[in-house]
Amino acid sequence: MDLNYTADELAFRDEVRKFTAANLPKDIQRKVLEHRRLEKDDMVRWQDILARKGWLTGHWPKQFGGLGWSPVEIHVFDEETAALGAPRLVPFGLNMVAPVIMAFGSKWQQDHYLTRIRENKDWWCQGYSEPGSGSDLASLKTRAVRDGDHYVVNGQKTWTTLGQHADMIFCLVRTNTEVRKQEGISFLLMDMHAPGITVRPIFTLDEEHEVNEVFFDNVRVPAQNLVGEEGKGWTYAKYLLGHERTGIAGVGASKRELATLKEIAKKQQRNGKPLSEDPLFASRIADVELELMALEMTVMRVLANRGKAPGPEASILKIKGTEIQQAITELLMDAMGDYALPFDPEWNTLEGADHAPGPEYAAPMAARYFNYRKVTIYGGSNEIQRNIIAQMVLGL
Amino acid sequence: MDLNYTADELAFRDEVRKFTAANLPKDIQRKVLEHRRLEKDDMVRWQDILARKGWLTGHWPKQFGGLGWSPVEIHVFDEETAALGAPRLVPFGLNMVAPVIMAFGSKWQQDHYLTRIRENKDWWCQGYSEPGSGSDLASLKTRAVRDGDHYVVNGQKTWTTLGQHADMIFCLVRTNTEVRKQEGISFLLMDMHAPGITVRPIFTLDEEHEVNEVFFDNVRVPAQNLVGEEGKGWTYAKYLLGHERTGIAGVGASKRELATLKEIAKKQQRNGKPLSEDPLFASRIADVELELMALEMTVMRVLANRGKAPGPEASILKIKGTEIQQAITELLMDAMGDYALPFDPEWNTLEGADHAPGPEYAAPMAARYFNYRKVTIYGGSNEIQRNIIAQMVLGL
Amino acid sequence: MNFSLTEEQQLLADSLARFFERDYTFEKRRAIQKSPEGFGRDAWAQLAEMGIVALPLPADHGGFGGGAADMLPVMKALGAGLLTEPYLATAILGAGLIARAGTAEQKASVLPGVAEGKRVLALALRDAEGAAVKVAGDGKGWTLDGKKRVVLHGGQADTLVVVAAVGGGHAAFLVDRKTPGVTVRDYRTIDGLRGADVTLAGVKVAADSRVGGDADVTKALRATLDAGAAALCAEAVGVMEQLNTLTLDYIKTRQQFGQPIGRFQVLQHRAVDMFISAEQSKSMAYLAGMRAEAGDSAAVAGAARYVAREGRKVAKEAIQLHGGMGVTNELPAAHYAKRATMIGFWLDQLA
Amino acid sequence: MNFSLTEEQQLLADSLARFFERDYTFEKRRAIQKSPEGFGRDAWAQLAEMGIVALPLPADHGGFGGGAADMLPVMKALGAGLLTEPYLATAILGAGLIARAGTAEQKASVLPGVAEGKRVLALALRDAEGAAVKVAGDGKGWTLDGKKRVVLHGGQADTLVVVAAVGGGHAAFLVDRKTPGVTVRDYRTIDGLRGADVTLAGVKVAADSRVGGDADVTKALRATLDAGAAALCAEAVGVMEQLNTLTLDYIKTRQQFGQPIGRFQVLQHRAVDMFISAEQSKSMAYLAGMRAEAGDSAAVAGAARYVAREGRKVAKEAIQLHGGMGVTNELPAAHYAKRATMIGFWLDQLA
Repeated sequence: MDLNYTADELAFRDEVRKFTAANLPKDIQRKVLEHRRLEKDDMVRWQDILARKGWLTGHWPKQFGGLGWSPVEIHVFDEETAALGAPRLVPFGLNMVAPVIMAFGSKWQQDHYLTRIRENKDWWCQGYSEPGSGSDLASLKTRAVRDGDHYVVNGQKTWTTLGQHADMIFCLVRTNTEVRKQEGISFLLMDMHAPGITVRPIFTLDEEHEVNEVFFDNVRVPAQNLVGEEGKGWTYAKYLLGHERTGIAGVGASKRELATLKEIAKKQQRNGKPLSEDPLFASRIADVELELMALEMTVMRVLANRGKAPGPEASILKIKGTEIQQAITELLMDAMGDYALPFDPEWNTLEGADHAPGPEYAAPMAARYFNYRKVTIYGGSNEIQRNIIAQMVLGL
Repeated sequence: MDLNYTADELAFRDEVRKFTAANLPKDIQRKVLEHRRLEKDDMVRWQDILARKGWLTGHWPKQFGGLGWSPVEIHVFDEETAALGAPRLVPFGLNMVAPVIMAFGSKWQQDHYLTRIRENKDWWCQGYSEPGSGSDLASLKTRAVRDGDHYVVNGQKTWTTLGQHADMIFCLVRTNTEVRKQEGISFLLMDMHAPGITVRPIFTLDEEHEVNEVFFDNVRVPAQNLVGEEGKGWTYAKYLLGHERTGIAGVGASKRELATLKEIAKKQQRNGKPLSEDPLFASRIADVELELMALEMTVMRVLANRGKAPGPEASILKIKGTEIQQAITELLMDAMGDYALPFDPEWNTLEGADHAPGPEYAAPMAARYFNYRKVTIYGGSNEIQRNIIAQMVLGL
Repeated sequence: MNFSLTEEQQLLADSLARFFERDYTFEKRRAIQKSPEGFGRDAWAQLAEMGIVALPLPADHGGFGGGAADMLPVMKALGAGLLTEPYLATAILGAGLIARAGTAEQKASVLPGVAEGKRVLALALRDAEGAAVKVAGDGKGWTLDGKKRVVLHGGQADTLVVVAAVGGGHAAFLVDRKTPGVTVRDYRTIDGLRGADVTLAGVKVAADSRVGGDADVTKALRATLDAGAAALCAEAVGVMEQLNTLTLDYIKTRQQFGQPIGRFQVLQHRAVDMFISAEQSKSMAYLAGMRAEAGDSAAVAGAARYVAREGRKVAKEAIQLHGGMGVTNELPAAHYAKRATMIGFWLDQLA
Repeated sequence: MNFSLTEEQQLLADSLARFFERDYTFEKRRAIQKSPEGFGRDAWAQLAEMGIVALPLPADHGGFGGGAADMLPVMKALGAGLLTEPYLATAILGAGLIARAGTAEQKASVLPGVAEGKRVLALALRDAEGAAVKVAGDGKGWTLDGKKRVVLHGGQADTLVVVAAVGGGHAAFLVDRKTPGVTVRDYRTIDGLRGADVTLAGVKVAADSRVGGDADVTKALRATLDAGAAALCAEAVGVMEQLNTLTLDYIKTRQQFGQPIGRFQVLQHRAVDMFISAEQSKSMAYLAGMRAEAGDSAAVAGAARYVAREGRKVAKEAIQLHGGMGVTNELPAAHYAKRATMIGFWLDQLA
């Protein structure tokens, strides 16, 4: 048992820090640190920078053009870039569809799509949830019918994050209605620019456009875009779930937000004293900080076990990570006092920020609190995560 | 809508206060206020005093020798006596079997048993739970078989509170195994001194003897002790449930304990200052106090609706009341610091108290904390109460 | 004690319920919010017509002299209807201070217009950091300088009641919003209301615009704020109850795994805790009303803290139990949730 | 980073598991607790025999020089076995301070006997209210007066290590428990251990009994307490994990309404939260071990607070999920629950 980083791991951490500090565009960094809206271009620019360095896919195996980072290196990269204010990488291509294509895709799919993802050419989104199929994903209804060397797709997906920017979507579709519901599902890669696809925005509590409904009206998808075998989509989706979880704890971003919170608490006044000196508020901060310290170590323990398949224990990372994220947004909102109230989506840019009343950091906080209600719902709600632990770990 | 007590109610409150202050024996009061063990004699003495005044059964209808107090008067009596440190009245005769006998008992049962309860002659206990039947009470197995003008009872009850002192027990027994489980249950009054009854103590976490197992080995019970009709026991038990709840919130006792807590917090030192000045501890006290203020008003609202049958909303009183009771025991324990640790059941008397280390109030606190874990379990666990609200109030 | 509504109270509650059902639908409200002024003038006229605006005002100045027991069901209804109009600002806070501390002339000149729905008030209470309002008087009038932050409905008010710390106590001034030197920075608040930062730069008002003449208004202000906090507690209860109703409807309807999700015990118990929160908050609202009238500000502050916390808790759970739908702005539930979450910040201003 | 046990660590953990299964059963433990001394001398000898007592002691004085990584699995096992013997008091606290601050002679004279299980120590740390230990020295020896409260295993120790505030720093003295003037008020603690109030009335000890001679022991004391707190965190994790195992066994077995109660989703989610508490606490115990060695007392204190809180939470839920059985003293679960609840009070003394 050795509870410290190795020298190599420490050196890698320093390299990531240095590179990020030198290459992360300041305007993007400011948007992240100040909680302003990130545009498509912001995310693409940062990912291009990483792609040129090879780090966009540092976590990919070498055979697919990655750098074959170890689990600890992946963790260090995620957390250190986040801590410095880098945007979260859009995961749908890099971390979600890519592992599935690597494991189950055809040679053509691997050559074509993995290369484009590595070079940051395609923006991917995810087509899983449907209006009637949320937690009960296997009940999905979007239908794909084989017609020669194409599938014809009809139906609707929802909660499609950043789908408005997307070039590609990976979808779970029903190819067979005669078998058990899990066995009739296939995994299809679709061009978002194909005729018959309509994207409609869903506005969230903070009046932002982050998620979408995607409608399929007789969309023709080449059969070569079927991943693996027909009817095996559910298996691939579950495989993907296991690969999705490394960064889900969001320790680096939470550390960054906690530091922001502490800074702000020093500036904000409450009863004639800095808020940071209010014992009750300080104690709320300390509680979150302790949770985060524990979670970081839990992440390391999960990573250290990564020889084995990532177990359902990883659901802890989702539950605790998102609870901490929410707790911090709540503290940030509360730190604003009544200046948490004024609201206008126009203030959510670097320019608009100047027009908001109150201190410059105040305007996004309540909106962010409401936006972050999603994190305990998406990616398998925390209730579903608890069901998973109950069944898979505790044997209940 | 009038949110204040009437003049009559205020006068009654003063009368209860005055009488209690003048007549509650000081040694008993001290035991209650200092959290020492109450002996059988303590409880009997206080109930005798109330019986002589007629107040032991003030809440009974006049036709059964009571004073026909209004719901508000009953509440005032319960809360004011508790606030002054009177022992809680042993409810099994007064508030549990009595309403059942009044509603469903024979003339003989009413004349005989109600009189004896009113005069504090019999100590009753309750025979509901069995080792295999806790939350799922209807699955009980204790068997009563008719044999001429007797029932012969075999089986076992458990968690029989203060059964070691009891003269009588009211039992749910199975008289028919052929019908739906709820329909085979009857309500039987049994003499605890009858041959074939054995009482065995169960020691609780605090090493006290408060609950018991009761074994029945061919106990012969006169058929005249069957309440109402055979097979209707479940109905009577449910009727009783509705009558059990008035005092369950325990507002008066919690107010008293909260006052004790505040006094102690002034005396205890933490980091060189009185604990009462520790902002985090003070805030924990304030939170409980607010819950209690709200609960007291909720009780009044339930009482004001008492024209109608007491609804399942009353489950709130059980849930919140017991959560508050536990929160206060926890604060009292925490206020002790490391003097919460020393433990000896011998110290749980007025004499033994002098032998305990630490401040005179310290010794019972941790034991009391553990003892009070029971309150969210007994009388229908708080989980069962939530099920009741979900089904009966929210229609889930 | 008696918690039943009187016949008058019941009639008023019923007519408010009808108002929200017929005339102040969710769509109507959204349209009002999107309008530049953010203020439904016709809805306001209707409320005045119904006597709701006049209810808490003194009987000898066009009001009905309603007390805490009268305001409770009304505020609960306004919460359940998610009213965005400046009721609290006008009828409870602004008019409340004038009624308690104003001179006979001030009451006579301001309150009847308020009661009829013709004059909207706002109480400019909290000083902006480092910009406390300074008062200078020369016998003929007063000059005000400073800045007020997050004034509830400051941008919709005809008359601002500007509070200032003066000689160890407090003074308040009636200031027409259009007075030279008054700058009102009007904005939406995230819970669907309007707030404003109000800057006063050498604002000159007449000698008789000081509320109550030279008397210290501290006590009247405290009583007004307590009444406001109690009213807001009741409003919060209306919001919570509606949120619970919507959530129950949703979980009874939404099907997953072949059954309504409300059949899952975990969601049941969480719905129960939401219900308990609302019930306990309702008790606290009663308590706040009683204690506000008895002058027990500490109890009102406690009640406010409690209701604010429970409101936020209920909002969180309502969103979570709505799943994905809970984070969209489309459902009424989302708007109730935002209101329930933020109401604590308004209560903080008062209690 | 590497969280796997070394071969030696694994062997020790296995032999401890065997010890608790064969030689230190629940019945054995209850018998020890009911004995007048409250101390299983043969169990202690076995632990010494296995090298457990010697593990944290320095290698040049009969120990194995074990660090935080070695102590973690051991303390977890002692927690899981609910050991009542004075391991923390002797091997981690008493010996720890001597090893860190003692003179060569003191180490040589005390530690080998400790390692062999022949000498039991206790650290008399906290002064009783208003009775801080006073130290007077005349060159030939020291006189101690005062009172220590709730000394862990003070009544079982052969030698008390008495801490006193001296000239802005701290001194510690080796005091034989049988020295005239030492009165030890030995008692049970509710979590199954023993504590004592120790009164020192004109207690005379030799000049060379001051730990480390005239040097200030403050830093060594802090390091010792941090190591103790980290060890106790690990012990708490062992208690919690065992409590979770027992609770899971119970809810998988206990039948109500025709099925094991563990089928009810509400109990499932609560069991999950208990599991998460234990996992997060385990992480905190690792962290506490690392940070204690790095001298970061603030982090150790934070970890201790966290583990104490989670331990109590797990204990509450374990009792509640056991229903009526949870409040009886018969089940092992009850004893684990009491230990998990109270461990925070001991941690408070250290962290």
